[in-house]
Amino acid sequence: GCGGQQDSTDDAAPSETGETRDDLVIALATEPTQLDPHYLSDTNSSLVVLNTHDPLFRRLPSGEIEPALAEDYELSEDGTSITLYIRQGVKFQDGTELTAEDVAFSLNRATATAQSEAYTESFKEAVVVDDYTVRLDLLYPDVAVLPLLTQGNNCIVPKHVVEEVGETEYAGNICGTGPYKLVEWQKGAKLVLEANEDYWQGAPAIKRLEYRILAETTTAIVALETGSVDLVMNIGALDAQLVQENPDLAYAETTSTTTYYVGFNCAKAPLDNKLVRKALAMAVDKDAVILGAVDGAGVVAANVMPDGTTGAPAEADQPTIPYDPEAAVKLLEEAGYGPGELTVHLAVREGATKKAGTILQDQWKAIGVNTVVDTLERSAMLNDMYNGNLEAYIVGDVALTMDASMQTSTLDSSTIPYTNSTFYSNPEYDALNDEQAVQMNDPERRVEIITQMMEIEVEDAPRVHLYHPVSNIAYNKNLNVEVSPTVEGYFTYGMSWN
Amino acid sequence: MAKYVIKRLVLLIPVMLGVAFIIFSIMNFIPGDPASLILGESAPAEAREQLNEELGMNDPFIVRFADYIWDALHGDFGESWRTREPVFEEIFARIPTTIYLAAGAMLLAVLLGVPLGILSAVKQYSFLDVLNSVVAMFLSAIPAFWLGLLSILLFALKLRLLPSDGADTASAFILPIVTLALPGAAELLRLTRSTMLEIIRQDYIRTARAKGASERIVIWRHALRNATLPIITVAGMYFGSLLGGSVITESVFSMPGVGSLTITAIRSKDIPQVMACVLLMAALFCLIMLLVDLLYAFLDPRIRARYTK
Amino acid sequence: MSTPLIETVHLKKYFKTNSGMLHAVDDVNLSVQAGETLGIVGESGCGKSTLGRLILRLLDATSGEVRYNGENILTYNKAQMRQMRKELQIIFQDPYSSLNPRMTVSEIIAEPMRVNGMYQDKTALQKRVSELMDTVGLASRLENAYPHELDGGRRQRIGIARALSVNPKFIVCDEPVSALDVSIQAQILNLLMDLQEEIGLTYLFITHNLSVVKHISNEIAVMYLGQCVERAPSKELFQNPMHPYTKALLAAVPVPDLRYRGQKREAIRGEVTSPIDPKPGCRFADRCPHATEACRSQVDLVERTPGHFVACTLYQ
Amino acid sequence: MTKEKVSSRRKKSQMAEIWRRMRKNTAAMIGLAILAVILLVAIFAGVICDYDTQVIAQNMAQRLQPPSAEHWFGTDAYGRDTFARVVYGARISLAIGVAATVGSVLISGFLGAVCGYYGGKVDAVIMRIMDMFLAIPTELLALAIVASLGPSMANLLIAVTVARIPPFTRIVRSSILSVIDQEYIEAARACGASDFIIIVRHVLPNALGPIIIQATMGVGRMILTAAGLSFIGMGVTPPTPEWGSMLSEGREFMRYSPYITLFPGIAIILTSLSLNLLGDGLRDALDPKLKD
Amino acid sequence: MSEQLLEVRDLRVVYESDEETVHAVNGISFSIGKQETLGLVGETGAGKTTTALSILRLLPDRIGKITSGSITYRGEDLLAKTPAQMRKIRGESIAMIFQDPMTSLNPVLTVGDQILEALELHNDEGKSKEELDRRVEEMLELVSIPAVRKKDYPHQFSGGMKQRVVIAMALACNPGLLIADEPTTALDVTIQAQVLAMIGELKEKLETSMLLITHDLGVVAQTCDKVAIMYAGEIIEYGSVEDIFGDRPHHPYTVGLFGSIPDLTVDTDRLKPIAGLMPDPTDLPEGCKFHPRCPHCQEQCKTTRPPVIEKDGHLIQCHLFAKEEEAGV
Ligand SMILES: Nc1ncnc2c1ncn2[C@@H]1O[C@H](COP(=O)(O)OP(=O)(O)OP(=O)(O)O)[C@@H](O)[C@H]1O
Ligand SMILES: Nc1ncnc2c1ncn2[C@@H]1O[C@H](COP(=O)(O)OP(=O)(O)OP(=O)(O)O)[C@@H](O)[C@H]1O
Ligand SMILES: [Mg+2]
Ligand SMILES: [Mg+2]
Repeated sequence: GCGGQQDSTDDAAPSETGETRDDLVIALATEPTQLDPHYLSDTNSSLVVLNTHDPLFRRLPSGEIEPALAEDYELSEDGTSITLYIRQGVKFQDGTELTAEDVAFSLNRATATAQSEAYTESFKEAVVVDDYTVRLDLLYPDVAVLPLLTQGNNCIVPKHVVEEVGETEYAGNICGTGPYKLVEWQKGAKLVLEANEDYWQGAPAIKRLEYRILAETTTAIVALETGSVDLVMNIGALDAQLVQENPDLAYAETTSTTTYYVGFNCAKAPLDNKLVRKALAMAVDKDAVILGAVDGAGVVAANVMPDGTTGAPAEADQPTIPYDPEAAVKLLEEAGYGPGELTVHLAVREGATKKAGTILQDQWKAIGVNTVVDTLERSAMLNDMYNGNLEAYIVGDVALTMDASMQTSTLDSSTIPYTNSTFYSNPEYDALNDEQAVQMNDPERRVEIITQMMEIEVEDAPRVHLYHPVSNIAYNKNLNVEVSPTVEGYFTYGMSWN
Repeated sequence: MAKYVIKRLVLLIPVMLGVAFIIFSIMNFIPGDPASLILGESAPAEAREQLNEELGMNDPFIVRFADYIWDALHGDFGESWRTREPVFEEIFARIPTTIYLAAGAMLLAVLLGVPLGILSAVKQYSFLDVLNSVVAMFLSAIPAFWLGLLSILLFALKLRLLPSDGADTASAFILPIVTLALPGAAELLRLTRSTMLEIIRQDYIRTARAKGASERIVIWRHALRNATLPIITVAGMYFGSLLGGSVITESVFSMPGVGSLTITAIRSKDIPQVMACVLLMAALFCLIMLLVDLLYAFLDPRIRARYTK
Repeated sequence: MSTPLIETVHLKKYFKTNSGMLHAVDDVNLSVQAGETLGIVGESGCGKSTLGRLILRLLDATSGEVRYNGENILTYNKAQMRQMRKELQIIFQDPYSSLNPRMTVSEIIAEPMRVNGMYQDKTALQKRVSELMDTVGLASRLENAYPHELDGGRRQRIGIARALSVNPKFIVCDEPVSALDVSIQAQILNLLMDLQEEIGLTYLFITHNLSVVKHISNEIAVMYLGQCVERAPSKELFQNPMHPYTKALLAAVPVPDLRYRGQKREAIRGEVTSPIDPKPGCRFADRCPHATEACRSQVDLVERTPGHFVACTLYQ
Repeated sequence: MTKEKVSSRRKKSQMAEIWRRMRKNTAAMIGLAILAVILLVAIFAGVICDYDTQVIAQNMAQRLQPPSAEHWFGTDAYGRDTFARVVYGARISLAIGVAATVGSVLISGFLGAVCGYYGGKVDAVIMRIMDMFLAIPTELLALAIVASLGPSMANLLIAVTVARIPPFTRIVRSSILSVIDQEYIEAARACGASDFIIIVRHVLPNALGPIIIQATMGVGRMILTAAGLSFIGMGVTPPTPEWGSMLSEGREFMRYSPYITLFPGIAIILTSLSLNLLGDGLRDALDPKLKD
Repeated sequence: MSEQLLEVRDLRVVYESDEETVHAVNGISFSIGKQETLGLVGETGAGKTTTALSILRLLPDRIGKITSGSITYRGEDLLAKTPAQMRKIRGESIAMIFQDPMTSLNPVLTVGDQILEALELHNDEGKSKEELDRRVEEMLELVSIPAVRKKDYPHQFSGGMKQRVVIAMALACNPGLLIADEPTTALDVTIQAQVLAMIGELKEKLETSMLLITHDLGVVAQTCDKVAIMYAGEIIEYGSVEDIFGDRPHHPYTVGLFGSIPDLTVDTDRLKPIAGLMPDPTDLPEGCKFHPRCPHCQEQCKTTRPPVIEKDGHLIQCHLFAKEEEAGV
């Protein structure tokens, strides 16, 4: 029964008797869709999957990558294959042992699945070398292969179970090597996980883990305050302030790897005009945007590459478009637009991007540009974005792999329209992009090339980078937990009660 | 009577087909291909194409609709595109919550609205009547989420009397049920009041008084039975609409109901899920209305006579 | 005899109901000479109003003919019928529900003329309305009044003025005085009779009040459950009623005269039989004290004495 | 023939009569007074405050201020003056409420009239279609419409209008049915009036009572529906000040700056309340049975 | 005259609304003896129903008010009774049959239950359920309705049967006084005859007094012992049936009333209706209320209320006879 446990969570602090708690309730704003690793397509599902399954490598909250199911690896000379040495003695939750078969099967299954395509684009095939060795062949040298292997979509599943229950049924019969097993999923309400006592790193400290779905932020914070929830992720700045004032609660934050930017459709009038784009970019006061969109909980972004991205210069050194509304007016004049003559449609979605849009509307008004802010549903937004129907849009880009390649490809003309929805096409940029991708052995040269690409971007202004929001957590002060910029960082195995 | 029920049930078929058609076409008007929604922004083009093809999105609209209906007639309502689970699995998981909420809210609304409405009618123009009416209008004008959030802040946070969320304990249902019930109670109060006012002017009420019946007998035995008809219609409609899910309340109180599922499904263009949700709700709604009609017959012999003929 | 102004031939109207065919009017043959009044009497629900509506084509007949000056108007198309509407008018039973509550008195009276485009000139129309109000005895100051402000007697006069406005030849009076008080009833009856004298109107006068019908009609038809069971000149019918139903009807009328006090009157026993899918034969048989087996088969209306028709086995 | 002699009847037009009875109803008069103030505010919004400098102009330094002499109702998350926005919002919200009500009343008036007057197959078909729409939850229908047509004031209007048509049609139809049984309809037919004239001149004016009441109450309900749609992100486009969207914009600040939601909330309640009071009063004034 | 069962003295009733005051009953007096039937006759709106409702104190709340007068039943003042005492009297001592049988029965209760209710409400002897049930059947059979039909609902009955159920209900407790308010106006002549015959029989059997309200003089002639003719809230003529229907001098209104009825036995070309219409009850004329319509109207009639002239128990309220009297004396 969960009823009894419900009661025990009513106290925020450890019970008076001094016994430490061994259960944990984490609030999630949206419900995971399904828990088959290779079919993951949303963050919260990944969050849960990374606690029930193990990837080959784990990314720590600090951003470092440490070995998980792979004890070690070896990259081939030409960079087109990576040999993975699998940890021995690891058991799936059904008691069978993990073998190279399972790893190869999982990687190949991910490669074959549309949902995981983004994380397996460079994978060709995984081949079993021996019982505990797998070789992953790549289609081309990919600097980001290790970060990719930390992702939920590349977690390892037991081959025999998938084959037994059938491809599509695994979601309902998950059986990973992870520290937790799913015991109950009340759709729309909560997921309850139980400690895997046989976990290869040892039994976790938290024995019962509950993810509770709390869509409304206010409700989640109230739940935290009343002690029915122990950890809430990504709360608003005002709520953060409230939490910090509460002696029973703790708060931590870090900059996230997400970048919010305005994308201009470079193939559609009037934003096919470089001058107009630049003018709009120069009129943006990013600090005001941060204040309005996330109540100040964000860091000004120079580009889509936050600090820590491999292959990119430190963010402070990245070239950026200056805030200069007067110059912007001049540019507009140059482009032939007097005050009030230009109208731009800006597509946003409900939430932070809509707020940012509302502020941009005001800022662009200051340089004589009228803005129509269209709030679209996700489906409509994506559709119009890919079809090139939008003029400008605000989106958030997650630096999944924290590697520059993935980020630079968003302006490469070969990825139009899906990855590159700005329809920006510049052969010079494309050439540089190809060049940086193969600089595996010369990181300095790579940084140089990428800086060059950033300069081109500043010149052509296909997008205006706004900010990296803060990634934060609010939690019961007796909980040991570290804030992480990525979902992979919230590995509950590392959490415990004081 | 049985014949009537069967006839009504048979009539359900064209109505459900109509509902299916309306929703299917609206869902197809909504821009966006399901593949991008399922796969996420970063999925490559080929994957999208392939998935769209798999889902049959490249077929003409009519073909897809016909396929859907054909499968549905065979009991196959498909799998959710989002979760890849049979659509009814998730719906059935959420239905108990929705039913508790709807039944609780309707019960509370009736228990509050009807007696107060009667009191108002009996004491027309009294202070109590005016107070009732003003409070009722006030309640029916308060936006639902405002009421919800305020009650959470007051009862869950300030007073710590009730939980703010969850559908595990009975106490967790109190706030959402009250939030849902108040506007309904207000509407029922006003309806009961005006119906009762009309009925107590009828000749047969005077007949009862002339027999020497006390006010209590006049109101409860003679007037109320006759006033029940419009009241149960409205209560039935209200219950029906509650069964359809109350997106706002569900979201504010984090109640896993059918309403929020439907909204999520619409947002992610999860056509099979949306279809199943709406069809189920529509069917429930129609069944409730049938029940209301049968209740009519039970309460009013004139209507009973019409059915039994 | 000359061609009657109005004649019904085997006129039938059946209504479809949940429980079967309701024979509201079942094979009725009547005729009215120009300038005369035919009274129709019968119990409530025996089909009097339905008959009136059939003649005006306010309802579509199931079968049979309605002849106006010898022509079957049931075959007329819409345009022809619109012309006919000016000739045939109706005064309704209920002066409360037959006047549009949102129109003023003059608007109501002018409506038929407006609809038929009889006057292009506004002042001429207004003048005609005033004339009509004068004719029926409505003060001209009431022209802007609304019906709800008036009492039943005045309302009924409005109805009469409306019917007269298009100069009809024939008027169906569907219980025009039933809802009114005796003194007002007398006023209206006098008015109708005066008008008949002045402009030679022809009436079909429907009522269940026997004293009234006797007073106003030249000839009376007695209806029972959709059928005409007896027809005779007014005086003849009262002096020499033949059909048992007619007799019962006449006997039931309470007379304001002490001489009849204490007299045991023979009331009809039993309830009215259902008009839905009636059995063949005399429909009064179930309540008739003289019923025999012969009554169970078709009984026709036959002329017993000149001008006096009756449908009863006692007289066959 | 007896001529009229009595002359005690006062002559009154129907409107004057209704107004006279309304005036006696204190509640209705309070409602009317509140509504009048709201209407005046809506009409003179441009005089009370300037759109460009007060309603939409942002001032991040002044965000989330409590009410003060300078900002009577405080400021919102963009530092805009809430008072100015509530005042201008009256225009938008009332426009939505009124336009949607008028739209749905016109359409369902037509459908209901056709159904009620002709009956039979037409009636059956239209009413079954209405039943279908009735069986689809309002919010979903509106959401689906806004999602498919895109968000804009016009589409929001379409959504709330469409959602209201089925129940409205029912009401119109039933009030028409109660009228067409009346003998004056038959009288109109007897004098040769066409169906069109009968519907327009005789049926509709008499069926108007319940429709008027539904309409007055409808306005408030439409504003609430629009507010509900704002909650699920289907509101008007920024920076338009509409009460419902102000309310939902402010909901995450409810604990920190309750004024953002308080004032538009009160505005919605007052509007709805005043229309309800007025509608109730109108119903009583129109109902001859309630003459005592 | 025998001991009076009901005595009404100088009763005045008004209906007051915010807008106007209707003077419905303006100082009427009459009495009903044991087993007597009093006919109350008058045009629509004369105040007949109002008088009846006043006796049972069932005037509409707030609006209807008895402003003066007394109503004595078996020597007790009804106007001084508490509501609870009044409820005991209603149904048990004084019962009423309302104008419209179609709407007087509760559509959702069986007729048996509705009759039973009247019995239960006044079940002072504590009779058992079975006894009461038997009484219900008895009552139904008394009005010629098979007892098995007690489980039926009003809509399953015809108008005449419904009226009979109402009568059964009213008579169930053997009331001393039965008030029948136009019991047959809504019915057909044939049914009307049945119902009237039945009321007469039952009255005999149960020894009940009756106040019969109607505007049908025919009905009065056949059933009443005494007659009161009302006009605009006043009784303008009062006497035995013989007085009213006999060849005596009458109030001009009574004369007009008789003249308005087409006579089945005599042929007339024209009826002689009373000219004009009922006065507006919110604005009654000065003096004699009938003067604007009276063919014998004199100056005096327009200003002073006529005195009541009595002649062997036959009362007439008219200046015409006042003068005669003076002249005679
Ligand atoms: N539209 C209709 N549909 C079904 N039945 C009808 C309809 N109109 C009339 N009837 C039925 O037809 C029969 C005759 O009705 P009609 O109104 O002609 O009677 P009536 O003699 O005028 O009665 P009354 O004296 O009460 O006016 C009745 O049984 C009535 O119920
Ligand atoms: N509830 C009321 N409010 C105001 N006036 C009323 C009310 N009831 C009756 N009246 C008025 O009081 C007067 C007497 O009415 P009452 O019903 O007693 O007349 P009546 O003689 O019974 O008439 P009828 O023959 O139509 O039944 C009428 O003018 C009537 O309009
Ligand atoms: Mg009729
Ligand atoms: Mg009366």
